[in-house]
Amino acid sequence: MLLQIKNLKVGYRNIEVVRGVELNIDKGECVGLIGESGCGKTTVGLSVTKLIPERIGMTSGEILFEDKNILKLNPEELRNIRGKKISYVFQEPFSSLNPVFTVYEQIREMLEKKNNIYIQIAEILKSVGLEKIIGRKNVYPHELSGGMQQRAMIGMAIASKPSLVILDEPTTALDVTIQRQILDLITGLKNKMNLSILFISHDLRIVFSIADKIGIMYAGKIVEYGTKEKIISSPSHPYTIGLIDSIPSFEHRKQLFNVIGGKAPLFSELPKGCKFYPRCRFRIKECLKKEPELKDISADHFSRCILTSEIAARRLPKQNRSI
Amino acid sequence: MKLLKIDSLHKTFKKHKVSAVDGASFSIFKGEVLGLVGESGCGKTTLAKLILRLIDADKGSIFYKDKDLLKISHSDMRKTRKSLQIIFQDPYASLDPRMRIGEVIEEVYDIHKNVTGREKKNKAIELLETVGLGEVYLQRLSSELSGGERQRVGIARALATDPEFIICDEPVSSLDISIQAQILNLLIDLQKRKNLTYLFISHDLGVIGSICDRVMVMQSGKFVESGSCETIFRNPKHEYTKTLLKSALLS
Amino acid sequence: MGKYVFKRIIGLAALLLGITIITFSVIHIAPGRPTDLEAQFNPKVSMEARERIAHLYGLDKPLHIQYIEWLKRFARLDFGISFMDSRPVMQKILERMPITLTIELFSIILILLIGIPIGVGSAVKEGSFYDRFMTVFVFIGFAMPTFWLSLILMDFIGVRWGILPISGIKSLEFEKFGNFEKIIDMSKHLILPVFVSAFGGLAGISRYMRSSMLNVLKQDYIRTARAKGLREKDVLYKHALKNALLPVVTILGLSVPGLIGGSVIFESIFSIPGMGRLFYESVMARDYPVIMGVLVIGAVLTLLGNLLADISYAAVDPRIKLE
Amino acid sequence: MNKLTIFGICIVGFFIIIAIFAPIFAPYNPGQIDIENILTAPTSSHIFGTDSLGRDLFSRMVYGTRISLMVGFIAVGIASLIGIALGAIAGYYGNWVDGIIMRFIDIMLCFPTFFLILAVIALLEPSIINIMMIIGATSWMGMARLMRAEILSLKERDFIYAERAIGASDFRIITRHLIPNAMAPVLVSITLGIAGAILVESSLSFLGIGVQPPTPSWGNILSEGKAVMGAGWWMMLFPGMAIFITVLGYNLLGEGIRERLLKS
Repeated sequence: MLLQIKNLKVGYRNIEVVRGVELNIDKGECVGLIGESGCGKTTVGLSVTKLIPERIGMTSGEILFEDKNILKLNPEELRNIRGKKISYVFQEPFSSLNPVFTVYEQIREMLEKKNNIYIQIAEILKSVGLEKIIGRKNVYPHELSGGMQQRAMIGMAIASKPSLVILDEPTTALDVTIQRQILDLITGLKNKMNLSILFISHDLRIVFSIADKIGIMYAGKIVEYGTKEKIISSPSHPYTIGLIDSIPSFEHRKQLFNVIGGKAPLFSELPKGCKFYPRCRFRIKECLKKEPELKDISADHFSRCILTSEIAARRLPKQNRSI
Repeated sequence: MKLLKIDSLHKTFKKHKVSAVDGASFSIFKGEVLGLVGESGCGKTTLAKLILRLIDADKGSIFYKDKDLLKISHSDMRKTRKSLQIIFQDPYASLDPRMRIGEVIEEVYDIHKNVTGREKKNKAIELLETVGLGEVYLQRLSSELSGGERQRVGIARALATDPEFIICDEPVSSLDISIQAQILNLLIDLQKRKNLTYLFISHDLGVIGSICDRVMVMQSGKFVESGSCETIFRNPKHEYTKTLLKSALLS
Repeated sequence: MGKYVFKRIIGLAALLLGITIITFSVIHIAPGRPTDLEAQFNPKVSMEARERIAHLYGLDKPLHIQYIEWLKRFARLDFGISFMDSRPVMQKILERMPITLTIELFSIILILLIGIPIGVGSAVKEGSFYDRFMTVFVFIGFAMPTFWLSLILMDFIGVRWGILPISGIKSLEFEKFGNFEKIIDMSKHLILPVFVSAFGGLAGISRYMRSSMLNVLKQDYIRTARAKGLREKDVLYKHALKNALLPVVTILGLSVPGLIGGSVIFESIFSIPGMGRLFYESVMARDYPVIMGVLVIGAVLTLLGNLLADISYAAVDPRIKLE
Repeated sequence: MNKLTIFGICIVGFFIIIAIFAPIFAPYNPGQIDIENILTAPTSSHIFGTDSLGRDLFSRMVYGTRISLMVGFIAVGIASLIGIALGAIAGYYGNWVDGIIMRFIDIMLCFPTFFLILAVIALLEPSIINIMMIIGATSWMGMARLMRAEILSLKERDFIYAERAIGASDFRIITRHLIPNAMAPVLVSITLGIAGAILVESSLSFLGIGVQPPTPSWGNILSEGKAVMGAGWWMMLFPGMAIFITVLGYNLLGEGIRERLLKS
């Protein structure tokens, strides 16, 4: 196992927003982490290399990367992992690139071997589809389009041949056509370099198209986890079912079933028992007793719901379920 | 019946030089949901604002019930606005942060001076209930509301003038998926109940496909293809429409 | 670049015209005529003589003609003759300007050398004892009236302890000194004025630098820099500092009029024969040609300061295209 | 709330109370000359000492508070009226209206303000009313720029388009929605402006071209103090402290408002 996240908890000012997350990523595997805004998914991603400053966030649990607990490393050891073994691509390419340094300079910073730098950079640019700016050492980020900026970010992320790349909503800020190109680029790089990927997104369609395994987060915990096929064919947590059935599409026009009512709770006012209880269509009194544990449904498929077996049967029918 | 007939509408912003909307001509029929899909910067939001005369068009005409909206006087236009409303994309920018929800809705009646006193409050409560919020929201500030709740307030404000036509400008694209479904259901429901006509703008083909009767595809200020939802989704003609469909991960 | 500078200079010419109009209006729309005063200096001047003076200055002509004639002379840098000692105004100003500019230059250097590190340090250690201490210091700097500070320094350092001279820019026996001693002597005289002149600006720049740096540290690209595994030193002093310094350039340009305006106070307290004191003396004596001359020159110096700031900003910020 | 802000509010409140109730706080008539007691150091009967005409310094300081605060408030009042109006008009109407107003501001900003104030005072008589008007007329540019910038960004926000869509008039949009939402940074600027105006007034009075004796102001008391430097430290200490503390109070208050309003 390349990365094991065990019982990760992160709190901002006494309010826990990641409340015990477990997640494993194998070599060459793409794990998708789905959740709506404010569910803690970005915090999980940042915690992997301790990018949340200690004075802002309290982190506990274990993050084992190549059998070392990252949370226990000193700053120097952390630096040797960040960018070198684990790298990031963030949501907004424009604000994530430093506006006053050239693209060349920002890629150069990632290179460990300082010989033949321009050849190295040219290769990186080529591998992310930025042939256009090879040799143009004075190009600044603002001179590139959004899609090209994101390519540059990806170039930086793979420059030192990391084993894990964490992509936090990498296509959300982009237009659909560009989105598709970037996803194709990521898939290509993953296969070529045997990368492991943690893909964080709110968009189920995108995650379904790229991930091997998927975790669904709600209120700071993973509520369902499984292979893509299992999640798509037999979602077992009421939240997952609601999300999947909420995807609008031409195939089921003007009738969205199983829509989740209400809104996500604030972390400061979490309900007792199952955190999804107030919005759940399948709820029973039992659910209020205590927060359910993740339990096995089948091989590689877990759900944090006490009713899992009955739910699938009670899911409302949909004529043409496309996904 | 044609509700709105738009003919060769043009708009160029001085700053950008290229046309934001370049000769848009189309009609909207009473009671339909007309979709407008395109990527960011293609001019779809500009088109929405032009139709309601929120910004001035360079040339063209917009006929609503035999009146050219671009030629009528300001006071006439203000009266006409009651029938033509808009719901915006960003629920965080579309409500005055200093106003309470009650004030947001009651202001509509203040401006049109058609409802007064106690009645105003009752109407506001009724509207809030229509959009799935209750009386408790009257005293709330918009900053205390979640994105979905704000969007509901935006819908209530648009309904306050009892319009027959509403432009929905990306009303769900900044919402979480579960909230997005709630709002889409609400919009569909309202449209059926009140026999409203929508111009529904979105970059998301899934959303467009789920709600619209007809679709127009826009690219750099121009329409490249339009037709019934069925035709566009099953049998697209234009290259750009095909790319969009392929990229939209619907398959 | 050349084209940009050219465009700016055309813009400046328009501003300059505005400056002359305002200066001229301020002087001529107010009640009382300049000749009233000249006559006051010499009560024996008869009505006839007064009219002759009025004619000499063109004061019997309509205002717009007067303005145009003044403008024509201004274009030749001829501001007329001082009422007080009948010397050309331009000559008087040129005599005084170097002293004021020297003091301002030194205080700007002092402001930058001390203010920027203070601000950066406060931002980097936000909330620390150092930061809080500096915040208090900065507020004291803002609130300290220049003239009071000057008086206190004069009283203690000059009068009571006799460490530094408190009046003028050179000692009485200056001419007898050798070159090196001359420099030492003048420096000693300049220490207090430069310090006083810099004091308020110091607070301003360090506060500005602090908030600029804090703002930059919140940006996404700083998170990127950390995620890249750069040394904290490089994150702060390469990626953050360059961005944070940019707006300071503009602020520096904007602070020129304040500095020049402030010269009136400390130059009259420390009896320094600079532009500020010249202006004060001519105001007290209602020496109109000098007042107009200094006003225009002061504004022109500000214009030049702003131009310099804008050009350097455009030169260092890659996002500004020089067209 | 931040401790420094509370400190600022206390200072501001303290001096406002002193100014309002000056006759109650002042033990003597501020103009009462006492040749027997010139330049006495602070004692129990004259807690701040006396000046070179034997007048009670404490009483003069108390009345000086009135002058300083009045000049500060009214000057900034004038400046904010001009600034808010011009800024709002420039921002909302744009085009040539904006062009003219902005060029005018650029020109005004080129003058070292203190020079301009001195020049105008030289022409008019240095009365308190003139001083307030001149400070007001030369310090509105920053507020106008802030107001304009805020309005420029606000008017492209959807809630303003929504107002137009429901048929609101320009006047309603500007006065009810744009200006109130744009006020936060202007309010900070107003608070800091009061501190600035008090500083300018006292500088002018110190230079002898501001508030004219015998009317007491902190600046002209300090100027008299300079004349007796070494013989009457209290004449330099107390007025200087008063100016310093007042200005500090408004600055702290301004910073507090900035943190509260702009960070939310």
